[in-house]
Amino acid sequence: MNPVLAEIYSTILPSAPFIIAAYALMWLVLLIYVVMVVRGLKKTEAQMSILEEQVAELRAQKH
Amino acid sequence: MQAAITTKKLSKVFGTRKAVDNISLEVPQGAFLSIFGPNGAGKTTLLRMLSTLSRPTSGTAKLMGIDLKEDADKAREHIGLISHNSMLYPDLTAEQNLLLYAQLYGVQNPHERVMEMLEAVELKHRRLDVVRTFSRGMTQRLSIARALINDPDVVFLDEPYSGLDPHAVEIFDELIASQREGRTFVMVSHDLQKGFDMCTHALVLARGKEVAFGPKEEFEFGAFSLLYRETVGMGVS
Amino acid sequence: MANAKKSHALPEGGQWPDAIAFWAVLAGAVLTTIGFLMAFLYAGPVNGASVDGMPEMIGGQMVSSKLLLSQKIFYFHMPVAIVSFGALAFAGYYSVRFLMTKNQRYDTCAKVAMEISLIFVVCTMITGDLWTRFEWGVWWTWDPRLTTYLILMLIIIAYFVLRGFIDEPERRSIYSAVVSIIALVDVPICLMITRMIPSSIHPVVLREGGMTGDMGMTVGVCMIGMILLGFGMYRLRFRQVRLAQRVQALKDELEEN
Amino acid sequence: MSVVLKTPSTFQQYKTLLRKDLEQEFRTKEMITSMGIYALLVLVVFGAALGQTTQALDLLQVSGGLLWTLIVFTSLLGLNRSFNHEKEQGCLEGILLVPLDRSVIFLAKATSNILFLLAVEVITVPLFYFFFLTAVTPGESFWLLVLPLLVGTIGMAGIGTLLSTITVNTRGKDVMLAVLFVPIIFPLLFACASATTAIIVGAEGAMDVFYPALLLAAGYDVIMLLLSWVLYDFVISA
Repeated sequence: MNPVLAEIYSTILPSAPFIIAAYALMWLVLLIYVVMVVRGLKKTEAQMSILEEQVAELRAQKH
Repeated sequence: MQAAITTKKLSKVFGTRKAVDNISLEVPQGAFLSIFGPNGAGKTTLLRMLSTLSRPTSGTAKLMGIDLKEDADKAREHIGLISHNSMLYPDLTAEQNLLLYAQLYGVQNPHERVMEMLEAVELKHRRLDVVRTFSRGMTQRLSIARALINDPDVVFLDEPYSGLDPHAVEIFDELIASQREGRTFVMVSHDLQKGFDMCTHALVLARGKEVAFGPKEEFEFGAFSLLYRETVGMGVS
Repeated sequence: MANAKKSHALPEGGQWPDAIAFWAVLAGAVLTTIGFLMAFLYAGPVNGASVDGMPEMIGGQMVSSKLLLSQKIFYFHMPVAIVSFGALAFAGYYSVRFLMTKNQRYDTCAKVAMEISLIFVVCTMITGDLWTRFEWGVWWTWDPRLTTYLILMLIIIAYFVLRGFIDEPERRSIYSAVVSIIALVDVPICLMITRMIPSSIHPVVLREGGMTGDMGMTVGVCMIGMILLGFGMYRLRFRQVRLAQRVQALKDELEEN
Repeated sequence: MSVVLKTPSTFQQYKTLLRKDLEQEFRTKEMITSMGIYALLVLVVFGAALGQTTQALDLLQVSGGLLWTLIVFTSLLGLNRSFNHEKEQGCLEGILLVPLDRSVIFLAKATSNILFLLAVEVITVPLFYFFFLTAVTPGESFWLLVLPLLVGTIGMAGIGTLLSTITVNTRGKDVMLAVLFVPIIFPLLFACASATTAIIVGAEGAMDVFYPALLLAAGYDVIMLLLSWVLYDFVISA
């Protein structure tokens, strides 16, 4: 690896951690957000089913 | 003779709560409408809509034949509002306050009109004093002068008696009586007896819905207060 | 879209867009990973500072300057930034619609669009800041682009703080609509002003020279991937919020009668 | 007894509302004294902060930024209090009951805020010069800094009026105003600070930084004031 070639590649190694950190962090942020939304969706759907039961009960009492 | 106020299916929704729900009524000119109902029945919301301070969610409302949704500004010339807060600048003198509103309404020869109103509410001798130094009764009287500065055809009263001692209430009633001819009044008050005595038409609201509406003759006071107890019961449950 | 014929329409989720929301997220994820791979394998490295000494023959090309890996962040940095601006524009559009029609549905759309914009601005800040750290050796410089994204992030945070401080739904949505419209006008001005005033202290390093074919392709793929991802997340979040509102409305209805 | 109403022109409404604000201020002098004293205190804090730097710190470079920090925080204080009188006795509703174009309220209130801020600046800027710039020799045409001051004040007080109308009836109102005000006003602040610093330092390239910055700041003012004018009706009657 003659010096010129070495210099050509000189910035690759030191910059690697930053590149990895950039992509990883960004991917993480997006993932966390999607997970939070999906979990919220599940919770609301659960509430919805409870409500539906309550409505069914009410309707049953009415007749 | 055109009705002072006509509303059709007037509603106001805050988020999912229907504060006022499909109110339709007609108030002839010169009438005195008292609105009764428990807290949260929508009395003040209805009053604020009729006095163009808040926009209705649905339905129509006409004041002196002017539609409040399309032409609110034109309707405002005919409106006066007296409420428990005086809408007067505490750091301006009585005269400056009235002059301010007179000029904003575009009253011709405003100084004359201001003097006339100050005389009517017997505050002419205090016209150069700052409103902050006025007593509650005097402030309320000045507030009447402010509300009548543009000679409105419809005057709204939003619990005007709160904080007034009996003597101030007496003077207040005299003033209202003296300014009565040719004007329509709409009052929201918790004082059942007083509201019933002064009114020519009564409206009872509960949870935004109209429970009873009609000229006073239709109600005998005893039956009326009974009806009111029921609505209060229904409203608060 | 929403049929308001019912006496009082319950807040309901979107119609056709929801069906494709899931696929959009999937497609977005797939495309961005392809873009990620292309960035490293397919697109050629960018030339950095020139090397003193004889040019070397690498992969059929005469190379005479340092090959930069850090430039690879650009492939995700630019799409993410564009999507964050796009989401802000959407929020502004829905806010205008809300002010015209006072329909709460548009207020929810604006809120969700702002959320998406915030998420993507955070991503932009991360990638941009790391690139600055390596490229100029400092964690933060008042470089026009970075400052603009910082201001965008601060305004969106202010938007949500404002929403938190008001309880009345009607007043809250009017005020947030106004703030979001102001943000939509303010941020481009911020970008323009910070860029056009020659800041004497620090020369603006503009390296994005021409893009070769393969680089353009990679950016394109990443771009489409990010847009799909953004849209999909928007619809997903929108459905979740609307469902929560619907549940709340049903609860109120049940309590009443 | 009957009264004839002639709807006054917008300019008359504007004059009446402005006179109301000025009359109130002459009587109480509340805004000017509180903002003036506050500005003085900020100067004292600057003095303490920079006291120990001896000559190492070149005050010339820093004073432009200091001056604008002073103006931002003083205007924040003034804007927070600008709607107190309206809210105190529900006077805002009294004004809303009058048949007038709501944006006139914005114009009148913005003008009064601008005038109060300018009045405070007339006192504090010379004081600032006295405290910080007498030790060093600023560029010869440094008096030109009056221009960015004027453009900046109009911008800040104008947009600030709209923002203070929003935050006046939210909880935690003064924090809320700062949180909204600083990011939105950043471009104007950046442009004015650069212009002021350039003119105070008076280096040879100062003019071709000063004029573009001033122009951009003026552009910002025009766009944002128009936007505030359009949006004000929604905000005030919310």
